[in-house]
Amino acid sequence: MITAHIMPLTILLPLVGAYLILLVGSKHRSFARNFGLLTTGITFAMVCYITYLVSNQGKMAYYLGGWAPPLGIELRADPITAFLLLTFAGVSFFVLLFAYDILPGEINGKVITRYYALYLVLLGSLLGIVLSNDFFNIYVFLEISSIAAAALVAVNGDKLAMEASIKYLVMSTLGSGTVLMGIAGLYMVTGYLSLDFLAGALPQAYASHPLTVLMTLGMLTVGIAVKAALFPLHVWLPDAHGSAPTSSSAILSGLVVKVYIAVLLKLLYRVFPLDFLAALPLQGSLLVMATLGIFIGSIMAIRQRDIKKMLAYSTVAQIGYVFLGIGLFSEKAMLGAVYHVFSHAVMKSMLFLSAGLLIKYSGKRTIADLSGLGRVYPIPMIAFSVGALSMVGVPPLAGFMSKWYLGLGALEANQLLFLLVLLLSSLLNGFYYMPIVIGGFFKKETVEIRQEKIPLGAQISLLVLIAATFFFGLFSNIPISFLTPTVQGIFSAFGGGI
Amino acid sequence: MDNLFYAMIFIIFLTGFWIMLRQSNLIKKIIGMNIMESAIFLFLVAMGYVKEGSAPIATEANPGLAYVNPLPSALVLTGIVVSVSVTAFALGLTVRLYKHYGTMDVDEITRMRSEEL
Amino acid sequence: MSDIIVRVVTRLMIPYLQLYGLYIILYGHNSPGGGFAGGTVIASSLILYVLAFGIDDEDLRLSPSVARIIESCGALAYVGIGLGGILLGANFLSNKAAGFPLGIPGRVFSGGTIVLLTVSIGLKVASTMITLFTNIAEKEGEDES
Amino acid sequence: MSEAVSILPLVLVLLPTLGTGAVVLAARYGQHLRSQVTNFVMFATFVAACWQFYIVQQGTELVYALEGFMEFGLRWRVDFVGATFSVVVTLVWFLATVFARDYMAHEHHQTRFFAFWTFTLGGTVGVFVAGDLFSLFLFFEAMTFAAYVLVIHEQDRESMRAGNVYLYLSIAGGLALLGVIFLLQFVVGATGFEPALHLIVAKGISPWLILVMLIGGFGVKAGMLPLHIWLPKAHPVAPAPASAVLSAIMIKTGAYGFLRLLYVVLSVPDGSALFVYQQNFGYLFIWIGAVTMFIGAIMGILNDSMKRVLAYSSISQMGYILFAVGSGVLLGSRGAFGFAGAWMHMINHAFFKSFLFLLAGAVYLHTGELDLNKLGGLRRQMPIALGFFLVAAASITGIPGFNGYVSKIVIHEAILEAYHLLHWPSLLWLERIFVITGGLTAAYISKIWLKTFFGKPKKDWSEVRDLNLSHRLVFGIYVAISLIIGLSAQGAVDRLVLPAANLLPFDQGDIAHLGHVPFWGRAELLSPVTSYAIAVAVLFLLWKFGDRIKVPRWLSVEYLVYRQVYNGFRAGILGLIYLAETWLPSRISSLTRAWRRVDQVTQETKAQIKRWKPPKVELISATDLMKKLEEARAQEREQVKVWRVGDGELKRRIQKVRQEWQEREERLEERIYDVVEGVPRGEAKEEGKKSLDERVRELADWAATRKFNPYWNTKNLGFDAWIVAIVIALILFVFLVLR
Repeated sequence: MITAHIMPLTILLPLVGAYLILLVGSKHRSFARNFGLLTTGITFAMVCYITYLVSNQGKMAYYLGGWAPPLGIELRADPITAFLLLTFAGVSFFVLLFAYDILPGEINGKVITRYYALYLVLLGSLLGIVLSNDFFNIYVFLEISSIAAAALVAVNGDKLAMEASIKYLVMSTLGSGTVLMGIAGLYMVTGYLSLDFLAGALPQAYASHPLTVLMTLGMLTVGIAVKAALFPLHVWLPDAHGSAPTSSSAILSGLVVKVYIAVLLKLLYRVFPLDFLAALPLQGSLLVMATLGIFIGSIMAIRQRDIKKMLAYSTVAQIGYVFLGIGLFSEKAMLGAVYHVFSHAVMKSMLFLSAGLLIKYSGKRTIADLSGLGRVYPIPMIAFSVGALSMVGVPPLAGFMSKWYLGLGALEANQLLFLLVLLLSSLLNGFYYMPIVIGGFFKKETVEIRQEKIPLGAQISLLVLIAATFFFGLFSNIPISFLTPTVQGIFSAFGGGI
Repeated sequence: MDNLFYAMIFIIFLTGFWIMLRQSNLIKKIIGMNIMESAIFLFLVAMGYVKEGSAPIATEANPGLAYVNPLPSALVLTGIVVSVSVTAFALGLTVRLYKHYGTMDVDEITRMRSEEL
Repeated sequence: MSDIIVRVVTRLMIPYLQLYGLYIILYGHNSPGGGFAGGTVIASSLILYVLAFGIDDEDLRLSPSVARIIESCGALAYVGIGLGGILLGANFLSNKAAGFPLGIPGRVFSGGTIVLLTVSIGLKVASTMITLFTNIAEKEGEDES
Repeated sequence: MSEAVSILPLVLVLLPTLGTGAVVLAARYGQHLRSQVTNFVMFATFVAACWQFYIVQQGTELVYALEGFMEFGLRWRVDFVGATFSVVVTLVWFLATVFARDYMAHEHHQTRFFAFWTFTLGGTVGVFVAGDLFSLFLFFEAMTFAAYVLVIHEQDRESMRAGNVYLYLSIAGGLALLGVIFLLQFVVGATGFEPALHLIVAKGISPWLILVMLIGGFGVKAGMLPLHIWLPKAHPVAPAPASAVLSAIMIKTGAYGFLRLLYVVLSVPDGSALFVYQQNFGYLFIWIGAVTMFIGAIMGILNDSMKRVLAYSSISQMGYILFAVGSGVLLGSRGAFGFAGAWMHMINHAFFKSFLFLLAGAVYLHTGELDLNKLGGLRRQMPIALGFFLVAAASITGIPGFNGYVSKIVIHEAILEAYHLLHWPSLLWLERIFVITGGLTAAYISKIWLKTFFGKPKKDWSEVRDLNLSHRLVFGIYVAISLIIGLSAQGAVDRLVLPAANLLPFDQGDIAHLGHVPFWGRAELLSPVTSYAIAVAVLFLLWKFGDRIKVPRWLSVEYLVYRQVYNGFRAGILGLIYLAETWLPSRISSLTRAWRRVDQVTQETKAQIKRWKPPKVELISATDLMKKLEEARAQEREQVKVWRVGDGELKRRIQKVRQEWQEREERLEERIYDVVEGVPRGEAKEEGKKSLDERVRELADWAATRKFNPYWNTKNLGFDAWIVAIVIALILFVFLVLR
């Protein structure tokens, strides 16, 4: 029974968990922590099971209520989906494990229950977006995720976070309004919302209403770009990610931004045919924006003094990489983009978590004040260093592999320039990450450091993330061979997967 | 005539968009947000409308008549729920911000913040 | 807010508003309406009450904690009905396929699980609206969303 | 040449890598055990390398592959070149370890040092036994990052800065190398050492792109001009054993990379249409080598710190190697001499440079001084050290009978051979640069031992003792190696060079000719005389006019090139940021309008600061400041009045806001008092204002007397850029006119 219904159950579990926490947890605070962790853990296990099933049978489809598309809502899992699911569920589980003992010290005790509920709602909506094969369903989950994410920023109720949160909310509503308009346009010209049917009906619709289809594509892309913080539309990101509590920053920067990229992947590679896209100026503009985003994000990160702001700007740059991979329209670049979604999720959440710990123990947020912490707190500093080196693209870490595929993709697409962009930006990454690593291990302390014991959950989750960074760098052939057939399918014939 | 309708919707959409971007008062921003979303809902409803169609309710009396496409209405309903919750959340945040800063003007808030830092 | 006319009219309106909301919820599958619309109407009746009598009136006010519990229960009931489909051997949220009786079109108890779903949605929406309203209206909001 | 699968290369890499763990573990049980374990690991690695050399020398290539490591697999392939250099690496490392035991005894962080020391060996030896470019890159990066810890061992300001320059240049170099790997992987589908030039051209990628990336990648490590700037900073600050292996071994990885890539990957058969590429590459490399060796030597002469001179000497000697590499590549299959010269000099330089650095370390260990101007007259206290120093100096200057002589003669033969085959006049000029550089080498080396051991003692050296037994043993081994290679010059060439040259498709006549290099010919034997004649002249000039040579910092490469590039890049990006963060959002969103205002204020303030001239300074007085504050307050009150329309609730809020304003005002005042330190905060306002006024005036006076020139305060590096400019002009001249 579980096997057949695993997909809806996976989405439902966190949502149900959230409401149970709200129901019970307002009285018993530790219930929220334990139950939240348990729910995410089970979700992670279920996602693992989905991945196992997908690796056995290729694709899975599920019709809600037994209604087949185009009328009903369809859930769909294929290797890329499963990989993204695994990323999202896994990282959010370890972030929550990290937060188990850290969070109560960081936010107001009253809102812990609410925090966990929001977190689970966010997780459920992320999984929902990835699994949905229907545009309207995607839209609903998108909205849920953006409200939950904005609430996760503001949950603590301090001024800066609330201001960042409302900025985030306004921008992301702007984005989702545009997306909804685009979806409505698609529905108008084709009469379908299901991705497969849309893909089938689009060529004809383009023949009859070319302008509408173009506008629709533009609106969808721009709307998603706002939410995913593509370069000129990224203005909300540094504030929102920089002022949220540690675990919120980790999941926002690591996962939430990525889920919109998953939507864009679905849109570009499943709905619109490749030759259709190739005829548009979309590729050029995506690439230019991605490149600018990479450079400007990096330079802005170099200019930051606040470590969390720096990490947030680094996310802008890394999103640029993913858009680069998407915009190159080549097999290897696509692999690289998907792999970077994963590796960046792991690395960035690790960086945010370890930075959060370091901030907690030094009491300061500026980079200069983190000096010498590596000697007192080796595990967070090592985690930070591993994440930083992986960001720079040092083999054999996971970040290297995604850059490797992006670079090969650039060559495959005959765009030598972007290989150079990739290399140069890695150097810039080095410029803002290495000083922290160096300072952390080899410089003298500038502030008085509290000697405290790092909670076990935090240690475990950091160690697991470190191990994952190494594992998916050293044995990248496992996920890559899992993903390759699907990606090849996309590029050899239209209608492959995602 | 149909196109005129869509043009109007687009104008409303842009109006909302413009208000949302240009106004520095948070409440006005939220109003703009709602205007923009209303435009989208209008668009969806207009799309599903069938001339002289009846309500899409299955009774024995009207088995085969032309009826209005129910799917866009369902979408609108969902969209309204979403927009209500976004609005409520934004209003809640605005109230909180007002409590902290004594103003609802974003520029003003930013100025105060930069002064404090 | 101490206008006697408002108070009297409100007092008169509220039962009808609530009845109307209930009607919209229960006939959601037979006529225009449904859980969301009905829930909003019910919530608006309570909001009207608060507007007329002030937020500090303790008599009729739905306390936030109760509202929150109803909210959670509504959502959970929805999911529970959906899971019922799975338990009966069909897909999530399935209706006829899972063997729910469809009944005669036009009656209240027709359309299988749809009635139950609209009711749970109505509960959820009404309580959520009230929670949101009290959150915004209260002097010291405890928490948002 | 047969192949054999063997885990020996893997063992060679794993021994030091895992040995790191053993060292760290052993350190828990005391220093003694740790040094024993370190010595043992080093010795074991050396033995393994010797064993490997023994097998390979019989004509077998050892291969090993770890498939499934990062998708590509990690590949080892050891031919004669790799095996020989592994022995050199492990031997030098072992000797330096033995030396380090006494040297490091009084240092801090010893365990960290020895752990990374051991780990660096793993990476370095890995470079020489790697089977393809990707594996080489992995080991290369491991070595780079591990060596960083050795560079910054002192952890003082200078070494941290040197470490930063080293690290960032290395990362940049690593990325350039990664670019080569990308292109090779794309073109060939693998990164093995196979000829690929024709494939690259067929794919439509310019080979020059690969060459530029290659120069970026290996050139940084090889200390090639103008990528050398990390080297004279990093090598002097590291502890002596570390600088010995950095200078002797690590920079060889760059040369080794060029050897593999230029002679194999970017090579074509003779007569191919693409040979012109190879020829141009070779010609470019000869020039790079010539410039590097010449400027390195000049800078060596002009510097006064012993280790810094030796670091510049390393640059200069790497110039020799690149010079030889270039002259070999230029001639294609006739380039056996160039290859032989580069290869022989790599080995020789590894020995004598580590010898020199360890000697410098020994001097430092006993005297605590490295500045040549403060040393002097040590010949009575350290006669044995002087003896060793003279041997090392003889080696590096190419006195017959010592090892440097062998390779210098071969390199000289190589450039002459190039001239005889091609008859380009520029090659003769290059030969002259080579000879002159030999003279400069003699000059700076003589300067070191003259200034250290002779002349008047500048300090009381009576406490100084001579080398202890273990150091004498280490240096004795160096002397033996130097003499063995130097005295049996032809034998060394036959044993070490010919098997290596046979790996490549060189002309058999040339190889036969290599078996009869005229080492003991008259002209060759007299070459040191020329060198020392130049040296004497240079030293005389230096003694006479040395004080007057003062070079401003802005002539250095760092200032002229790197900083300008960085500034330009930063300015461009800042412009983009302005567009992205300020201009664009302000156009699309009023949320950001206020940011623009903040930025404007910042810009204006910056402009004001820029316009601000020290003599005409006018600071606002504190009373005026207070007045302005009052005005601002009045304005704010007006704003507060606007809200005074609602009922009690609103009133309450206004109260609250007012309270906040008051608090903010207080904070602002506090800040004003903080600006001028020393003003008592809690005292009466009037008095505070008065003293504030005085303080402000004082500050203004102080500011008026102060000169601001940001560039004058920084330390000067040297005038190498000046020479670079001249040499570039020369090159242009030669290219345009002579060729």
